[in-house]
Amino acid sequence: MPRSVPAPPDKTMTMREAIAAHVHDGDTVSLEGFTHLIPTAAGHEIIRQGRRGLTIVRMTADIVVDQLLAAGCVSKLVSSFVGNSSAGSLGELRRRVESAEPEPLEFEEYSHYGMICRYLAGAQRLPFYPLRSYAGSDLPSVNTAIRTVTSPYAGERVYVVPPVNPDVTIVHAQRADRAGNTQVWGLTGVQAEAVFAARRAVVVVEEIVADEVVRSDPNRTVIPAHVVDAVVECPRGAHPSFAQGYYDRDNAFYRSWSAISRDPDRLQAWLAEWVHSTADHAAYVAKLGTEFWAGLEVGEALSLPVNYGRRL
Amino acid sequence: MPRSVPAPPDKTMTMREAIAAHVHDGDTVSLEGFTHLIPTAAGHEIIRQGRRGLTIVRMTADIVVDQLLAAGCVSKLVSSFVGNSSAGSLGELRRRVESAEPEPLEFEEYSHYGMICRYLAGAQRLPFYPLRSYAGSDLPSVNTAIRTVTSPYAGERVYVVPPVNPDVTIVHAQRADRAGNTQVWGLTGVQAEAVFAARRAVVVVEEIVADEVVRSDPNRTVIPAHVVDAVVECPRGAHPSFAQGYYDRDNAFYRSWSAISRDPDRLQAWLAEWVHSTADHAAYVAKLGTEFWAGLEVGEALSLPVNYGRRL
Amino acid sequence: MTLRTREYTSSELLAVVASRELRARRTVFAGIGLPTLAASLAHLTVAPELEIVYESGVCGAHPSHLPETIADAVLITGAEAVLPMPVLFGYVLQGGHIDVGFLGAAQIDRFGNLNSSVIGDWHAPKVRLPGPGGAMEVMANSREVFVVMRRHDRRSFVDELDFCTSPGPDRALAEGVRPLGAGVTRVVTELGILARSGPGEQLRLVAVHPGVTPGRVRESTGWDLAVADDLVTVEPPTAAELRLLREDVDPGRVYLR
Amino acid sequence: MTLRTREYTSSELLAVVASRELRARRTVFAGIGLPTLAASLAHLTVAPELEIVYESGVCGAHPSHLPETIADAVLITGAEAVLPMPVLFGYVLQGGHIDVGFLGAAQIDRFGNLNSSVIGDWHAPKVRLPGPGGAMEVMANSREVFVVMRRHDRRSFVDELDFCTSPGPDRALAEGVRPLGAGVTRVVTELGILARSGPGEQLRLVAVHPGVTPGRVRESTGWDLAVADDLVTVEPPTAAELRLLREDVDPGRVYLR
Repeated sequence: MPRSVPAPPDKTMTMREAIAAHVHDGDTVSLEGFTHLIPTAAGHEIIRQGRRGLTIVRMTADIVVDQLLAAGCVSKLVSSFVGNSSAGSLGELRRRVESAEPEPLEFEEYSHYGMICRYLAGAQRLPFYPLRSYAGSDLPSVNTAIRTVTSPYAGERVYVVPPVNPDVTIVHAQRADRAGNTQVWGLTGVQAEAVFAARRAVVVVEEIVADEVVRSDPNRTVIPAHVVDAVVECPRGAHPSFAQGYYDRDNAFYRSWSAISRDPDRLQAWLAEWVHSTADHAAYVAKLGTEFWAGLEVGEALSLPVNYGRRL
Repeated sequence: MPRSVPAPPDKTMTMREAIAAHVHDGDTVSLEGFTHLIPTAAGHEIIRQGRRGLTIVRMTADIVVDQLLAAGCVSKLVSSFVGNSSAGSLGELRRRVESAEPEPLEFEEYSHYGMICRYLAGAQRLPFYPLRSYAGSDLPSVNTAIRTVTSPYAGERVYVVPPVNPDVTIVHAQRADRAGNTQVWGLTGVQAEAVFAARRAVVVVEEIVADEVVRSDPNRTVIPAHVVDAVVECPRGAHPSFAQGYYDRDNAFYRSWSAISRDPDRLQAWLAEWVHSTADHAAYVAKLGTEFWAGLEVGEALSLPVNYGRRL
Repeated sequence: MTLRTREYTSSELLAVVASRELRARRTVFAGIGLPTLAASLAHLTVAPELEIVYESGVCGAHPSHLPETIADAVLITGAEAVLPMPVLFGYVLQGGHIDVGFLGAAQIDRFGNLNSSVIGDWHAPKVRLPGPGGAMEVMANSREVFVVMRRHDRRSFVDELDFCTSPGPDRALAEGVRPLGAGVTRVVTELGILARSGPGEQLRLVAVHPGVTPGRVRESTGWDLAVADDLVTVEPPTAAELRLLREDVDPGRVYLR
Repeated sequence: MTLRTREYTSSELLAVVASRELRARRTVFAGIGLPTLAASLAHLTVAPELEIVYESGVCGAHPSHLPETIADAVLITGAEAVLPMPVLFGYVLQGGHIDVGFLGAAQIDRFGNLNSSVIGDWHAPKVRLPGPGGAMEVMANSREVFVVMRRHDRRSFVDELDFCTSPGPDRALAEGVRPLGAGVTRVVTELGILARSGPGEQLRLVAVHPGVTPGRVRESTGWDLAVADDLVTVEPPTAAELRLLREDVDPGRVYLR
């Protein structure tokens, strides 16, 4: 077999470059990660670069969405859960929805599986995706994108949702090679589907690793290189969420967000201090301090190896 | 957290017990494994126990299907590829289809993705599954289960296939714990979907391992215990196909099958010698001999470990 | 803080009562908090074969610490399986493999329909709540649903929902769609237990906690709540149940506040 | 066996000619045999960014030996990704990420429709062939399809297919369905190259191998084959191409028979 195969393409860039190149005003941007591996650092860079008029697609609209809303980046939200995890409320989101302050927010609501099915349809280039929920819910009455189809077999009616094909999907992962072969462990959520459904994809990782590391375990690759446009190395870029095996969740920050976000001035001051006044995520990490990060440190629990075999 | 959680259920049994308990005359039986991990030993035990009137569902109907046909177990086949890999023909299948000898075979034909979508619909309890192929093909004219649905969005027509819900799905895997948490690496095919779609599931493995082995890498578990009814330890049970990291494919046997199966007498003699005259798969393995197995031996190529982390 | 075994908190009572309802169940879809406590306790008592599945995709968790979210890192390390979301929601839940799903809500009506979206009008809500999450799917696809509500009052137990987020089977059937399960079959509250067996049936009061009268429950309920002829008083948590709960399930008293 | 660089086998010729057609392509869906050889050679020559995806789910294979099947163990060990089948067929292929799909067939017609099912009537075939496999999906979802046919005769290049297994876009459009791709755009045979750019267009003879006349190709084709005005003679394999093919791509001459 070829002894000198051409080197794989190098798609690495800085977060600043990746957001500048791939997130434009008015874009539909999917940010996925279910509690685990939330692409917070990417959200902060979108705020720093002052994007406007974005449609954010995210199953669990949580702190990073509240921050993007407060920074004025977002005109529309597509989501299935708008809360600060189980830790409380999103102040900015509630002001936008409950009293249109400081401006109204267009909101398109689905259930979790409705969102998953939209990504599945998007990834599979299907005109719709059928699912077994929604019958009897009031949700279809406030979201006309949720419709029904009659089965050509027993004739039963089933609800369907339309595909979503974001302009760009941004996900956070533990590691990738320079070409974009991305490996995730722990909760893998709906990240692969969100990437496949998108026109462009940015993968943010805790570390870029040697090709040999990825290639020692090809089943671990949940996103193959050919659907990735940019690879950004950004350690601790998922804070305050966690990266399995890298750092734990900052539960204290989640609990504090309800109070921070309840007061618009305090929320703006938080953004000024932690996002606008930090040059990049490395500065944000440094500002939190080594003692802080020591508190989120995790120990070792290594997977046992499997043998892929080698022809003798 | 609980210090003395009840022991997980032990679902291990012999192949003889598993086939006796879970495969009945007239059942719809899915046997999956795409080139890799084909459940041959299970097929042979079905032959030994003399099952009749089975509907076999298998994407790539290959040697094990030809053997089941020749043994008189099968009255209907649902498949998307009826050939001996790229190595030649299936003699018995061709006789059944081309000249109804020794008896006709009901044959329901799909494409690969049509079969995959039938499993997806079955696993997801959907009345149908849409896909982008079939338009313009003659296949819908000979298979009326392939129909169309009109999208409630842009109004385009799309083909759909119905779910398949086998009475039992049998798959082969590298390893599982006693409760049925099953880990597969290398090609994982459509095995998980076939198991989720089935009423009952039998998992045949190269080795049953300690719970701790499985639990060191939960992302490797592609089939969770709660959908598994029986776990059978049967080393080399995928021969002549291969088990990544355990033994290589017996390409010589694939090449020889065209000649064996072309002659009905030779095929029956083969079944008599290798299936009916072997008490179980251990006897079949022993009959092949240690020298033979040495020829399929593979070397070591271990995956690098990942850290799942431990709260400090 | 220690409690004598004849004393217990409201959380302990709810967890113990809910755990008993899981007798002989096989698979439960649990959220964090009381449902986790109830399921974990049931696993140690009335349902030794119970498998707990979390919305995040974790099956067969063996956590080193009590999880703070359904996606807590300690649920993943050492688990038997971690499934991608489309597999969890599509194959496990919609596939019909869940016996009991646990749900909470801001409002519940007499048929067990749930609202977790808004107080007021959806388009201009007085309070915007988190919304459906996976509750709609848990309701539509579990064989039965248990609801745990700490607060039992007329703001939560309503005659008419402000918005129906997660409909029970009666509402689905009215649209001509037949869901898999029975909908809400048990509601465990600070006052007692409401129950129904499935479509067409209203929730009835079947048990009260010691010291609670049926009249008080009816007053706290926003519809004309029927009381079972064979109404019973809930058996208080036993010493064994409380010991398991306090020493094994939640020794750090994360949820047993 | 050694061959001088000015001599080459029919397989080498087909592999080299097909490899050149992959210039500047990004993703190719390849079967085993000539397509693998062509794609591997193209990766070393005209398409350095080429990513080869196998029907088995392997992306970015780095095999230690030439694979004998699309699922050969040597394709998996050391690969960049191995995808489950629903991901490969649903997300990668139907998702529209494949530039060029390679197909073979027993019969092809003037629009590039393919038969791999039966010779004769489907219900009582003279010869039962393997059937669709994934060919129908490769045809419907790749941007374009290349066909490699060793044999160029009237039994394979037919006026009318016995059965249309994998329809090109013209047949799909006649049903009112618009597929993603152009269908078959290149057919490389032992006699030359047929080409079409997409729907509405018939295959035309655009190139012949050295020593082959257009008349011979037309005689070997079951329909009235049009010949391009700018018909060219195929440039024979260069020494560099043959060296790469023999020394790097298939040193064991598994497919270069």
